[in-house]
Amino acid sequence: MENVYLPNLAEIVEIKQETLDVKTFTLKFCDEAARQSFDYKPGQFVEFSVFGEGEAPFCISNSPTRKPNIECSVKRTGKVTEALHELDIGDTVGIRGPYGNGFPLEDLKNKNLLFVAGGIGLAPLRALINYCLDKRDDFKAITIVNGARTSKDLVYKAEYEVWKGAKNTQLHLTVDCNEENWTCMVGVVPKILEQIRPTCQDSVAIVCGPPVMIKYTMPVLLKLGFCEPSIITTLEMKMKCGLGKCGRCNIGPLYICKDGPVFNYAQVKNFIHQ
Amino acid sequence: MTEELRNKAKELLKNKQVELIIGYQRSPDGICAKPCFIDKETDTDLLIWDTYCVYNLSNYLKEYAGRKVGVIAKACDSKSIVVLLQENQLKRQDLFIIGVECRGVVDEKGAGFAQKCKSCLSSNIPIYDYLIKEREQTRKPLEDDDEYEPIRKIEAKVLLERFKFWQQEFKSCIRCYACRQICPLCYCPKCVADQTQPSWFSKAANLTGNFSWNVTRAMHLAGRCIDCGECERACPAGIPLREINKKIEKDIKELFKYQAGANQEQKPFFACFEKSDPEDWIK
Amino acid sequence: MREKDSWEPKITAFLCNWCSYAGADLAGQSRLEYPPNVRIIRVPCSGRVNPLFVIKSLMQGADGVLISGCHTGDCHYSEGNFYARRRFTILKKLLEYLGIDPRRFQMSWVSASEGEKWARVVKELTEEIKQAGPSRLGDNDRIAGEKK
Amino acid sequence: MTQKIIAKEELYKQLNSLAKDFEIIGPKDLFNKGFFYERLDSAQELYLGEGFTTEPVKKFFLSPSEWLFNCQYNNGKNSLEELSLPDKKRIIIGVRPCEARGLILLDQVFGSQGYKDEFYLNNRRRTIIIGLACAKPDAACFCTSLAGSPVESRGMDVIIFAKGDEEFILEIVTDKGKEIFGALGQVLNETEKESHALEKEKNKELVIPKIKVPESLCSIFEDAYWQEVSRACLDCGICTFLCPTCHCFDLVDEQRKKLRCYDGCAFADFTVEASGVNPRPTKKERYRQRVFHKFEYFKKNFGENLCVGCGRCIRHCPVKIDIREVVTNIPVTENK
Repeated sequence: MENVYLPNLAEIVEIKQETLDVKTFTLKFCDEAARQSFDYKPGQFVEFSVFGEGEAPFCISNSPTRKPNIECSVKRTGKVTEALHELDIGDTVGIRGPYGNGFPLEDLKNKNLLFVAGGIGLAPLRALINYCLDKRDDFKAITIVNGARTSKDLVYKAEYEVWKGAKNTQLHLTVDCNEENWTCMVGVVPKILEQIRPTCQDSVAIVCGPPVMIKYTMPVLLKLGFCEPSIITTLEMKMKCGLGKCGRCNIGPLYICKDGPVFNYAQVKNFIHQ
Repeated sequence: MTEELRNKAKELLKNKQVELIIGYQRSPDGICAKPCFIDKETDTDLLIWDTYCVYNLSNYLKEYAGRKVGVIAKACDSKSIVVLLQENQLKRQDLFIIGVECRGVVDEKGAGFAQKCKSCLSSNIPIYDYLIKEREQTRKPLEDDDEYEPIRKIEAKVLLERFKFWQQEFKSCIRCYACRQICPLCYCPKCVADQTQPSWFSKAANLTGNFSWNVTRAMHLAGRCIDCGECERACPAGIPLREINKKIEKDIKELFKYQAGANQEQKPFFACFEKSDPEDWIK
Repeated sequence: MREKDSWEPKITAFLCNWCSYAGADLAGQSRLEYPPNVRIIRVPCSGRVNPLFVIKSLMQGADGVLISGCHTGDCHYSEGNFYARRRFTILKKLLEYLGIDPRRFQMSWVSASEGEKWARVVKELTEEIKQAGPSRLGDNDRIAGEKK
Repeated sequence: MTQKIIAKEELYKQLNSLAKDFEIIGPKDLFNKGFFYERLDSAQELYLGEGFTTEPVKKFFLSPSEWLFNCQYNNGKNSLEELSLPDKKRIIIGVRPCEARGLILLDQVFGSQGYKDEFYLNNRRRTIIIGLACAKPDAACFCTSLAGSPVESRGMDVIIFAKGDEEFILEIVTDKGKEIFGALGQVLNETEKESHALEKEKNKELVIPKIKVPESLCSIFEDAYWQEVSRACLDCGICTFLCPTCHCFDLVDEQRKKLRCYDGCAFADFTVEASGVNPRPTKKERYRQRVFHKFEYFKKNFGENLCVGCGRCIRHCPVKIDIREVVTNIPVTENK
């Protein structure tokens, strides 16, 4: 009986404490067949089920080029994430997916890429960044702007050096307000974008972060000359089934979990009229 | 009475005493009434008053907290306003209560007067700012049913029979929560039924989930429910919810001499106690 | 279903920390024998027990629930047990009305020095629940999985 | 479409004989509670009169609450255990034409575009549907305004028409129906055929309220109309749970068992996110979502309105909100 809601069992092989309330879990599928057949694009998500607690959607934050394990970064906010943070190495969880449409890789080929991330928003972008670094020649210049409330909220600190060292790649870190022994930039992400003024010629912006950051980043990007279809973002909504059936993430005729979560700004704009 | 009601509403809106009046208007099918919200003077002639005005409009007051609102209230509706005031959910000065003397309302499901009206002891209104009297002094048409008669019938059953009776009733509960949404005294921002940390009982519409929901709902209304009968009227599965509420009401009246919605100053039932409360069942 | 004779009832007990829990402690210290069917949950006061605890225990398979607190008058928080008494009198009568065997939900006052009374209460309670039989309401698969 | 006359006794006898290997389900009159579909021990308990059941037949296909799988946890290891699907064959009799059309819409939701919901489809495969044409539509019915009719047999295996109190006219629609009812009753002669066809036409006119569903609602998405219309709404689940086409559900994990149960966009916290943000915070957005999903969004995905005009949400709404009123009074704004 093909039960679409039956998850694959996966074992937690590594847990990295990124910040006070964010952990990155590395998962290995228990059975061999699932490990091979699980193929995904950066930007897709999985339904994570902690048995006895519930299920929640998390984006896969490592690049598909670095298979077979998958990594998910989880911020402690609700019932499932609370229980997830209690688990430790060796525990098994349920993984269902991959769901969602993922980033449009063809449109990004040989373009300049501007990654704009806020707080935990770096998780889906990290999958795309590492994917682009592994296939570096398909893309032109890469600029990464990663902001957080405080330096303690910055995730994936270990990777910053690698990103800085990569070919033709710039990394701009920023925190909302100044702290002692903080060397990089200070200020909210939209302000930083106005300072570094990335070129909009032949380039695509990928924005991911809390709604308030997206709201204030969009006009700045438009002012910098980015056209609407070339601004890509991921939408956040409550999701339960991940298959476009349970009705929660329904906006207009689209279901964010099935037709999204990645949309370009032109699509998002006409959501408001539906 | 309808004329008097409309004039009063017009007057209130004209001199800005209230921003909005919650009342009844004819529903499109031409017979039943339905709730309406009047904020313009010209619409006041939509207002009606007759035996089809069964809704307890005080349920909507919680959505307009902090704004000056006029509400039309029968005797049972105004008792629920008393309980809401007693629990500091509403500010008396924000409310303009138009009391309407009622001779019993019709529950459109069955013919004839609603069950609650048959045993309604008095139609005088405990709290109002303006009273619309019943012009024709018709005799109170309501036979004085013994209000606890259906409860005594169930209490007389043997334990196993009662269990089967209620399991049969709760089996058809579809957990639509209409009983909670229509009750003026159910105003929790996040109901225990919706909480997930911990989840108190199963969300499934099976026997254990339905049993827990109905017991919890009744317990949370203990000493508060004023028997406006809306929960039973709204329930699509036809579960006799009033027979649960009134069982608790009967126990409270007999054992503790406490009457819900009697006056605004008394403490809520579970928030006070008497040293002489009965404890014979406690070992 | 479990057969009757070898079946051991599962009873949840909410004990108030200052009196009944100490009483149960005393019963243990003085090596009093009483059936092990009671799972004790310590609460600051009998007034802390929420009717939802009782309903959730009964629904998840407990065959009986006991709430035990200080005698009225010597509650550490001075009025906790008064509220509890009023609250659970109503709950008990409601559960009985809805068809739950009254023996399944009981309350007792056990003070810190009444170790012996605690043992007696638990013995009587276990005996009564054995007569009442396994709970029909619990979340055993027969009811939970039943198709409507 | 062979048409036959069959006596009521004969029909009941046939149903009782089938009760050995079929589960018989049909509407039953629960005295002051209304009519409900129940599992019947004998056909005599059946109620085949004019009254409409409160709950639609949907509850036998998309179950109000069902377990999807179990998870066993022993010595530190989780293991998943699938539950076997019920395979007992069933006959559901007394299904109204609007409910049968509701099932056709749900078939598209649960069995098309690459999504196969085995729980729903298994229920569909193991069930034979015997429809009952509506002799007396009531004031809430408006199926004719949504390409439906009180006498059509789409989505049914057999349809029966009440003829007086003691007889039914039976039309076999599919070969599944032929299997069980093929041998019964006498074929209609010519005159009876005409009178039956005439009767059918007459019944179609009985559905009085005609509403016009606007082509597109997008232009009035931001209109204050929705605030006005949804003021009396209580956010309860009656209209969504009793609707034969509403299919939103909730997935919950309870004691390591995955439960699927009904859910509705009317509930306040249907779309509340973990951060507490709610994209549909007030009744206005939620009620507008219900109307738009039925008459706009579903049409864009599946080409048909997600409403069959059965009138249940009108009959059972505790505050008398009438979706026909809402849809017909939509302000048509040309400029937007």
